[in-house]
Amino acid sequence: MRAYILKRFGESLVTVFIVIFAVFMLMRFMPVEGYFTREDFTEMTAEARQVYLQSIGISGNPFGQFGRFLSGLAVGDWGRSITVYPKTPIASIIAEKAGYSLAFGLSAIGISIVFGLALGIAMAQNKDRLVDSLGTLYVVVVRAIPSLIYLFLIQIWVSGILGWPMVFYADVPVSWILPTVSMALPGIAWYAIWLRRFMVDEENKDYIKFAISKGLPRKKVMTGHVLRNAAVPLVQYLPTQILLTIAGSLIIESMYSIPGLGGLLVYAIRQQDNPLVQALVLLFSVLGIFGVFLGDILMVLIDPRIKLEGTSRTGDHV
Amino acid sequence: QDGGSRTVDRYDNTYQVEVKTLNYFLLLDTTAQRVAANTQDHLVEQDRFGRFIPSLAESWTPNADSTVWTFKLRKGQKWVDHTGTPTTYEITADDFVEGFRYVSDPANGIRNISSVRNVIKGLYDYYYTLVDIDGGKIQDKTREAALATFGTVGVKALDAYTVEYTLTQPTPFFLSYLIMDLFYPVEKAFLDAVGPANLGIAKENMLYSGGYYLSDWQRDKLIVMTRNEHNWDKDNITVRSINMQKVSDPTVELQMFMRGELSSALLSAEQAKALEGSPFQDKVYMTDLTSVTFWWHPNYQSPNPEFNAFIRNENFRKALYYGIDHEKFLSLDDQVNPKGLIRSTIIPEDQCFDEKGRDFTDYPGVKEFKDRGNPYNPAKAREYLAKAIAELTDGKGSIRGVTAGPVDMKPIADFSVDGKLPIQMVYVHTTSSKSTTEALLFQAMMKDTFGDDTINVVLGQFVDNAYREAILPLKYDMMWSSFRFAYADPMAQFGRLVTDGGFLNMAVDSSKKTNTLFDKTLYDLVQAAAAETVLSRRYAAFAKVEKHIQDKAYIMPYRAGGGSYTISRMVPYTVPRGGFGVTRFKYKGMIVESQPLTAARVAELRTAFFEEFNKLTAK
Amino acid sequence: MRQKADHGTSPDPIAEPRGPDSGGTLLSADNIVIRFNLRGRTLTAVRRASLKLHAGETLAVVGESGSGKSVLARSFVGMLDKNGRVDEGSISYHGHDLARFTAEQQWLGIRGKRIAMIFQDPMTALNPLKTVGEQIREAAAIHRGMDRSASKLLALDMLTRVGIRDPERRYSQYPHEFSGGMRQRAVIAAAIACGPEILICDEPTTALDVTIQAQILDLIQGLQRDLGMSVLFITHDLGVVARMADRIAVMYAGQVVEEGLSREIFYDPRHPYTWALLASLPQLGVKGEELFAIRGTPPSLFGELKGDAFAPRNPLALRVDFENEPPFFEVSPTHRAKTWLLDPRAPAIEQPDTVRRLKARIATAGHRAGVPHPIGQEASV
Amino acid sequence: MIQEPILSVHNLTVRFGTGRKAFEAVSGVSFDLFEGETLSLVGESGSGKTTIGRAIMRVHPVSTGSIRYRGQEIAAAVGTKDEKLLRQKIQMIFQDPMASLNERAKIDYIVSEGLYNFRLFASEKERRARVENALLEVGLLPEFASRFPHEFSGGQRQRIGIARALVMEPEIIIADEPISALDVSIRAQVINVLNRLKRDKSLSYLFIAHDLSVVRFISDRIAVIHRGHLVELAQAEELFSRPLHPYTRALLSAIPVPDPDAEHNRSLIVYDPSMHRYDSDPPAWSEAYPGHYVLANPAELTTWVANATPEPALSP
Amino acid sequence: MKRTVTALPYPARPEDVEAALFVPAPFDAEESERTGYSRYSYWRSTVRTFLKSRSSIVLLVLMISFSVFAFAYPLVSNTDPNEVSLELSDWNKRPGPGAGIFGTDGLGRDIWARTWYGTRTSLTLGLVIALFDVGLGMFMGALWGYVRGIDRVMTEIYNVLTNIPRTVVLVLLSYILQPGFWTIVIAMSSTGWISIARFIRNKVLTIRDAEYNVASRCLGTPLSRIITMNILPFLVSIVIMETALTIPYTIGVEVFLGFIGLGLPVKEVSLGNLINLGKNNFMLYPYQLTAPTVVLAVVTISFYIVGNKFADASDPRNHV
Ligand SMILES: Nc1ncnc2c1ncn2[C@@H]1O[C@H](COP(=O)(O)OP(=O)(O)OP(=O)(O)O)[C@@H](O)[C@H]1O
Ligand SMILES: Nc1ncnc2c1ncn2[C@@H]1O[C@H](COP(=O)(O)OP(=O)(O)OP(=O)(O)O)[C@@H](O)[C@H]1O
Ligand SMILES: [Mg+2]
Ligand SMILES: [Mg+2]
Repeated sequence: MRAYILKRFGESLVTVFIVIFAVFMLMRFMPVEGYFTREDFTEMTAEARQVYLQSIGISGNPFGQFGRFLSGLAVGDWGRSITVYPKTPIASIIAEKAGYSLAFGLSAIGISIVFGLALGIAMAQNKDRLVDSLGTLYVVVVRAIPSLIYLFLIQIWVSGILGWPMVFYADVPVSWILPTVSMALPGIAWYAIWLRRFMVDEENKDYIKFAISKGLPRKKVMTGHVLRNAAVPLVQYLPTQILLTIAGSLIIESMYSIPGLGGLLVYAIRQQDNPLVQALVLLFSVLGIFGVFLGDILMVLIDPRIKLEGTSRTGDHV
Repeated sequence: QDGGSRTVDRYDNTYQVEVKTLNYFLLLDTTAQRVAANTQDHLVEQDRFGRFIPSLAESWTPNADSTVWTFKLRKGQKWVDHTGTPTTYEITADDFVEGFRYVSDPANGIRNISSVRNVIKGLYDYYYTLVDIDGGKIQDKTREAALATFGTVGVKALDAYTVEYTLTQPTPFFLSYLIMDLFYPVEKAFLDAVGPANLGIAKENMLYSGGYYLSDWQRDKLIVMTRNEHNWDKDNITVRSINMQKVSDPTVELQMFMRGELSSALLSAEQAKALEGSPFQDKVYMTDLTSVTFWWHPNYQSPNPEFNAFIRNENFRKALYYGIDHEKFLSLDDQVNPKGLIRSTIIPEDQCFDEKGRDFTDYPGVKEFKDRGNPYNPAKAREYLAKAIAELTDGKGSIRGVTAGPVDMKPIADFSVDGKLPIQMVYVHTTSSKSTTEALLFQAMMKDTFGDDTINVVLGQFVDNAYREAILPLKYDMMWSSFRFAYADPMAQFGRLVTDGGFLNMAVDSSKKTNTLFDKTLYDLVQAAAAETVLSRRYAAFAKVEKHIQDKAYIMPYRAGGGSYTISRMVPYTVPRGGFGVTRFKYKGMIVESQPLTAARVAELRTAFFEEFNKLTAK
Repeated sequence: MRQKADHGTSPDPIAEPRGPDSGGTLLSADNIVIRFNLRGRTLTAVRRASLKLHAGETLAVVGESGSGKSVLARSFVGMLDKNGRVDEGSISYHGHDLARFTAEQQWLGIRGKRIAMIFQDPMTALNPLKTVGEQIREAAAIHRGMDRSASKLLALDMLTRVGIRDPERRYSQYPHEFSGGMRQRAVIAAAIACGPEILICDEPTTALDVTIQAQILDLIQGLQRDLGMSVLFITHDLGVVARMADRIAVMYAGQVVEEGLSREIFYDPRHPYTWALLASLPQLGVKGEELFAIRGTPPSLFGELKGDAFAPRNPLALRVDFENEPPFFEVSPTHRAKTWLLDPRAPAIEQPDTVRRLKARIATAGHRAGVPHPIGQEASV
Repeated sequence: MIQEPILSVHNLTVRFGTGRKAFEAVSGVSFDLFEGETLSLVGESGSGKTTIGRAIMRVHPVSTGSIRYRGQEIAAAVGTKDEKLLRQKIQMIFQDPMASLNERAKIDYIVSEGLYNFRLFASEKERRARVENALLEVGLLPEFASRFPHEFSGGQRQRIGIARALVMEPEIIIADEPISALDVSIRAQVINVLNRLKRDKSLSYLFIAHDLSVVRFISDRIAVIHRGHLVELAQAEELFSRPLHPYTRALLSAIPVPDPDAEHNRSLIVYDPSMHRYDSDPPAWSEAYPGHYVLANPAELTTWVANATPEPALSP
Repeated sequence: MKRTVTALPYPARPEDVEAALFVPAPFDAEESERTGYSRYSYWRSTVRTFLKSRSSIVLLVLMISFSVFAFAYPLVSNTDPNEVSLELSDWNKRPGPGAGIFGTDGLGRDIWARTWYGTRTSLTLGLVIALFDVGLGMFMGALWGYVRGIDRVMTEIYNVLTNIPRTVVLVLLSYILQPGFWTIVIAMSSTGWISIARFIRNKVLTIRDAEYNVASRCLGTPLSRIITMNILPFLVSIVIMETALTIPYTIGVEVFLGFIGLGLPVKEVSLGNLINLGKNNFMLYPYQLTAPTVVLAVVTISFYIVGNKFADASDPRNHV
C-alpha cells in the first residue's frame, strides 16, 4: 500500500513537472511586446525596454529562467506578478483570492452533492416516469444550453424577483445564495445523471437480482446495495472536484463580482504576466493531478476489489 | 423636492476594470487614479473652476522666467495610515524630494517619467545614466554612485517646509505638471520599511496624505475610501466614505443603480434610450466633455503596399477625412445630439489658456477647425479620391509602383493585393462589441461614400493589446485611438504625435530604422513652437502646427471624451474640475443626494456654472 | 439502528404454513404462459407449461438452451425481467396464486423466505463491495427478525454448514477473496439462511469445474436432506440430473414435453426429444461411430408454433405433428409425455437403440473408484 | 516403426507478467501430437490449457521450450513464408460461440478472413465456392453466408467457427473447449462434425476440454494437466481404466454419469496436492506403462502402479 | 404500442384429430436448420429502439430541420446578415412588420438572417471540431487500446493534456494564429481529442481480447484490418454519439470564448457572437438575446438529446 502510494505520488510529480515545463516554454513563444502597455512602448527606448524585461526576469535563456523559477519554488517563493498586479507577491494574491473561490466552490459542491444525489436517486427509482423526465429535462437544459445564458438570466431575473442583490457583498448573506446556487447547477446535473446511470446499471447486475431473490425489500436493496455501489465510482472524482474549486468559476465570479481566482488565469495570460501564469498553472495542475491521485487512493480504500501490488494476496481456493 | 436634496454620507459607484496597483506613482488605470487623487494630496490642486489653489503647499513663487519654482508647505500635516490614525511622520519638503527620487529611478518602472524627463533640470542625465548602468552600457560606474548624484536633479528641499523645482526652460504652465502622479510625496522612512517594490500593493503599504485614506481594498472586489479627519481641508471633504465596487457588466451596473445600490451609473446610448418611459426617464443627462480626444489615425508605414502608396497622398487623406459622417458615427453614442460630441481639433478646448485667458482653440488656424464641426462631404470626398486615383494609378486601375502579392499582417489580417483598385485598407479594432460595431459602421460608411470599387475596408481584430498586436508591428492601416491631454501645453499632444515612435512616425532619432521624417516642415514647426516660452507666442506657433497637421489631414480627430449618458445622485459642478493630472477624479466638495437628479436640474446647474466660469476665465 | 427497525416487518402473506397439500404437492404451476416484449415483438418463452413440485423432492428440469427453464423458475419468485409477464395460468403455493401477484409487497413473505433461488454464475451473484458474511446475514435479519448479533451467529452457522472452514475469518472477507467454488457455497448459504421450503437452483454448477461441481452437488443434496427442502434443479447436464433428481421434467420450446420419475425418464423415455437428448450423450456413443445428434436448430419463439414444436427436427415426426399440437398422454401415474406417438393410432415407433441400451451400456462402461466422501466437507485442492 | 509427430511440444513454459507479478501459467509441458490423432488436454479451470493452445497458435509468447511443427521450430519468430504456411496449417476453434464471431461482419467475411489474409484464392468466384463448401461440410446452408452471426443459434455459430478453420485446409486444429458452452443436444452435432472432418481430411486435433465424458468419446490419447503441469498422459481407454495420478482419479470420480442408479451410488475422490513430498523428492515425467506417462517421484510411482486396477472397475 | 397477443390455443383433443395424419412425415434437414433463429439486425434494432421514443423523433426532426434550414437559408435568402444600415431608424427595431421576424440589432442588421447564418457557422464549427476530435480520438484511441506498448506514453500525454488549462492553449493560439474559426478548431481539437481517445481506448480494451479478435490474430489478420473490421465497427455508434454531443458542447464553448473575448471575430456571424451581443443589450432589447437563444437552445438540446438517445439505442442491452 505504501509502495503504491509512493509510486503514484512520484508519477503525479512527474506529470506536474511536464505540465509546468510545457506551459513555461509556451509562454516564451509570446512576443515580448506583450509586456508593455501601449503608452509604455511609445515612451520607452529600446534600451529601456530591455531594462524592463530584465527587471521582470523575461530576457535570457529560457532554461535558465526555468531553473530560477524552480529554485524559487523550492524555497517557497512564487515570485511576483509583473503586469496584472505589478510587484505584488503571487502567493499573497492567491491566498487572498483562493479563499473566496474555495468558500463558494465548497458550498456549491455541498449543494450539488446533496441535491444531485437526491435527484439521481429519485430519477433512478422512478425510471421512465415523470420524475425521471423532469430530472432529465433539467439535466438537458443545464448541459446543453450554454451556461452563460441561463446563468445570466438567473442573475437578472431571480435577483429581481426575490429582491436580492445582483452582486456579491461579503457582508450581505443573501447575496451568497445566487452565485452558490448557480455554481451548483451543473454539479447537480452531473451527480444526478451519473448516479442515475450507475444505479440503473447496478440494478441489472446479477448480485442485485440475487439480493432481491433473497427477499430483501426494495428499499433495502436500493440503499444497501444499489446506491452504495453506484456511489463508489463517483467518490473517485470528489477530491479533484474539491481541489479544483480553488480555481474558481470564471463566469460566475465575473458576473457576481466575486474576487476569486476564476478569471485570473485568462487575465494573466492575456496580460502576459508570466510569473502569475506559471504559478497558476502550477497550482491548478497540482490540484488536478493530485486530485486524481487522491481519488485513486480513495478508491483503493473504499473498493475492496482493487488490489494493489505489494499487498499480499488473500483468497484461498476451494 | 426637499427630500431629494438631503446630503448623504456615502457615495457608491463601480469600476469595471480591475485595479492593478494602488502605487500612486504608477497610475495604470482610472480606478487607481481615482484612489490616488483622493487619498494623496499634491502641492497644489484645482478648484471647481479649474483654478490652481494651494494644497499641501500654502503658497508658491516662480522666479521671473518661470524656471525656478519655490513652494512653501503647510506645517503640522501628518501622514495617516489605513485606519485613519495619524502617524508620527509629518509631511515635509523631504517627502516631495523622496517622491521624485523614487520616480526618477528606472528600477521602479515609473512610466510617465518621459513627460517631465526634459522639464526638470538634470533629470535626463540622471535617469539615462541609471538606465545605461542597468543595461550594462556603462560599466565604470556603480548604481550606488549614480544614485548618489540625485543632487544634480532640480528638486530640492530648502528646509523642512520649502521645496524648490529647477526647470530646463521657462515653463509658465508648470503647475499643471504638479498634479501628475510623478509629483506625490512619500515618507522615506516608511518607504524603506515596506520596500520600494511593495509600495501600494496593499492598503497597509501606503500612508495617506489626502482627504481620504484607503480603509478597505479587496482585489477585484471593493475599494473603500474613508474621510481623513486629520486632513488640512477636512471641512471640504463632504462625503464620509467612497465605496467602489467592481462590476464588469454595464447591464448589471444599471440594474444595481435602479435598485438603489449605486449613487451613479454611466449608461450607453442604448441603455439611455431604453429608460424612456421609465421613472428614470427624466433623470438621464449627459456629462460634460473632457480633454480626451478620439481620432482615426492612419499608419504611414503599412506593410500593405496599396494603402501605403495612397496614404502618403494628401488628396487621399482628405478623401477619407471628408468621406466619413462623424455625426452619424457618433450616433452610436448619442442618437439625440451626436453633433455635441464632435471634436475636430487636436488640442481640446477649455484646457490651454494663455496669459490673457484666451483659449488655444480660439487662435487663428485652430478656430476654423473647431468651428467646422462635422467635415462630412461625400461629394468633396469623392472628388479628392478621384484626384488621388488619378495621381497614383495608371488610369486602368493599376496602382503605380505596387506589385501584386500577399500581405502578411498576421495575426490581424492576411490577404493578397493585386496592385489594382479597389485599395485594400485594414481597419483594426478590438474584440469588444462596441469597437466592432464602430468598425462595421466605418466600413459601411466607406462603402456608402466611395462604393466598393475604389476602397475595400478589411476589418482586422486584435485580441487584447493594440500595441503588441497591431501598432508596434505596424499591422494596421487605420484605427482609432484616444489621447488624454496630460498637461496644460499643446506639446502634451503634438509631442506624442511627432516624436520618436509617435503615430505620425516622424522620427528624427537616426538610430531608429523607421526613420521616415516625411514632413520636414511640420518637424520644424514643432521645434520652433516648443522653443517659445511666452504663452501667447507659444500658442500662436503651435496653432500653426495644428493647422498644418489638419490641412494635410495627417490625423482625423472626431470625438471628445466624456459626453456619456449618466444618471446620478451626485450634484455636478461641486467637485474640482480640470482636464489633466488627476484633478477630475477628486471627490472633494462633492454633494450627493438621496434621489437621482433630474436632467432639468442638471441643465440649470450647468447654465449657472458656465455663467460663473466664463466670468472667471474672461479676465 | 436502522437495521433494528426493520426487524420482522416483512409482511407474511402465509400466516400459518399449511405444509404440503393432499397430493404432496407443494407448488403447482398450471398452463403457464410467459411472454416477453422484445424489440417490438412478442416472444413467448413459456407456452402452457405445467409443473408440480412435491414436498421434499428434487425435481430436475432439463431441456435445450432457451427452452424456458429459467424463465419458468423465475416466475415462481416473481423475478421475471421487466419486459416479461405471466400472461396465463396459475402458480398455486399454499393457497396463493403467485401468478397473480402484482405488488412487490406481496412477494416479500415468499421470496427468499419460503422460496429461495441460486443462480448460475457464482462470480457475479455476490455484491463485490459487501462482505460475504454481511450478505448472508442481511437476509436472515430481515426474514427471521433477528438483531445484528443473532443474525451474525446464524450466518456463521450457515457458512459452516456449507462447508466453509474458518467461518469467522471468511465472514468478513469480500467476494473477490473467495474462489469460484467457495462463492457458490456462500451463495447457497445466503439462500438457505432463512430455511426456505423450496430451493430453486438454476444451473448452479455450470460455471464450475467437474471436481468442484461434484462437491457442490453433494452439498445441495445433503442440505436438502437435512433441511427437508424441495429442490427445483435446472440443468442441461443429464449426468447431474441423474445424480440429483427424484423426478424430471423435460422442456422443449417453452413447454414441458415429458415428466416422470427419474428412472422413468432415463430408462423408459417416451418423447422423441427425450430420446434424442439421451441418445446424443457421448457416453452412449460408440467410438469411431457417428454419435446420435439432434439435427437443425431450435424454433423461433416469436410467433405461433404449429403442431409439435419439435417436429421439424424430428426424423420420426408424423404428419400430425406438423398440424396439431399433441396433448399429454399418461404412461404411468407418474409419467406422462406430450407426443402423438403415444396415440393409439400412431405407427409403433420404437425407442432408438441407443436409448434402450442406456442402462446396459452404462453398467458396463462406467468406472467407479475411490472412497466415500463426507458431505459438506470442504475439500481443498 | 515410430511415427514422426506432426506437432511436438517440448518443455513448454509460459509466464505472464514480469518481476513480482510474474505468474507461470504453464510449466515445462511436453507432448507430441501425431498425424490423424486426437490428443485431449483436460484439467480444471485456470490450469493452463488455453495458454498451451494459444502458445501453439503463437498468440501468447513462449517463455522457454520449443514447439515444432513437422520438425520445424515455431515457438520463435518465423519468416513470412512460414508464417503463411503455419497460419494455414494450424487452426483454432474457440470455446464461446457467442464471443468468437465478429458480430459486425457477415458470415461470408468471417469464414474467408484467413483466405483474405494470405490471398488463398485465385478469383472471387473461387473464394465464394470455398466458403460455401466449408459451410456445407459443417452442415450449414450456403445461403447463410450473407447473414450476420447473431441470427444463429449457439450450435450453428460453433459450426461457423469450425468452417472458418476448415476453409484454410489445416492439418492441425486446436479446439479449445469447443463444446463446453453448448448444451447437450447441440454437442453431438459438433462432435460429429469434428469427428467426420478428422476422418475425411485426416486432421490432427489438440482437443482442450474439461468434460471427460466427451473427451473419452473423441480422443485417442488424453493428457491431464494440473496447475500448469502435465500430470498424466495415456491412451484414452488406458487412462480411464488405469488412472495413476491421484488428480486424474479425482477427476474421473467426479464425472457425473447420466444414469440415476449409477449416480446414486457414486462416491467422490478428493485430491489434495499437499500429499506430495516433492521438496525432498522431486517428480519426473515417467512412463509407467508403455505409452502411459505420469508425473511422479519414484516412491509415488511404485505405490500408484501397485494400486492400479488392471481391469476397469465394475460399477456398483 | 401495446401488441395484442392472442391466447395460446389448447392442444387438440386426440379424438378431434384425423387418423389419416398418423403417418410418418418426410424429414427436411435444410428446413430444420432454417427454422429457428430470429433475424436480428443490430442497426435495425438500434434505429427501432431509437424511434420508439416519441420525443427523440420530434427532436430528430427538429435537429435535422434546423440544420438543413441553417445550411439552406444562406443559399435561398438574399438578406445580407452583415448589411449595416446607415439609417438610424433601422437600428434596434423590434420584431414586427418591416423589421424582420426577429427584429434588427444596433446597426440595423437583420437578426433573423444573422441567426441562421450564425447557426450555420456554429454548426459548421461544431461539426469540424467533432470530426477532428472524433477522428483523431478514434484513431489514437484505437491504437492506444490495441498496442500495449504505447499505453504508458499515451497515459502520460493524457495526464499532461488534461491538466494544461484549455484557456492557456486557446489564448496562446489566438496570439500565434489569427483569431478565428480555425484557431478555435485547432485549440479545441488539440486537447479535445485526448478524452475521446481515452474513451475509445477503454472500449477497445474491452473488445481487444474478445475471442473473435484472438481468432483474427490466429488467422494472421494484419493489425490494420483488425482495427477496421473488428474494432471500428463496434465504435461506429460511439462515434455518431460523440459527434452529436460534441456539437452542443462546442457551441457552448464558443459562447464562452466570446464572453472572455477569445471567440470568433465579432464581425463574423455565429451564435456565440449573437448571444454575447444580445446579452449586452438584454435589458433594453431582450429580443436580441431571446431570439437567437431560442434557436440555439433548440439546436443544442436536440443534438444533445438525440446524441444521448442514440447512445442508449445503440447499446444492445437496450434492444428490448
Ligand atoms: N428478459 C428477456 N427478454 C426477452 N427474452 C427473454 C428474456 N429472458 C429470457 N428470454 C427468452 O426466453 C427464452 C427462454 O429463456 P430461458 O432463459 O428460460 O432459457 P433456458 O432454458 O434457461 O436456457 P439456458 O439453458 O440457456 O439457461 C429464450 O429464448 C430467451 O431468449
Ligand atoms: N494474458 C494473461 N496475462 C496474465 N495471466 C494470464 C493471461 N492469460 C491467462 N493467464 C493466467 O494463466 C492461467 C492459465 O490460464 P488458461 O486460460 O490457460 O487456463 P485454462 O486451463 O484454459 O482455463 P479455463 O478452463 O478456465 O479456460 C490462469 O491462471 C490465467 O489467469
Ligand atoms: Mg437458463
Ligand atoms: Mg481455457
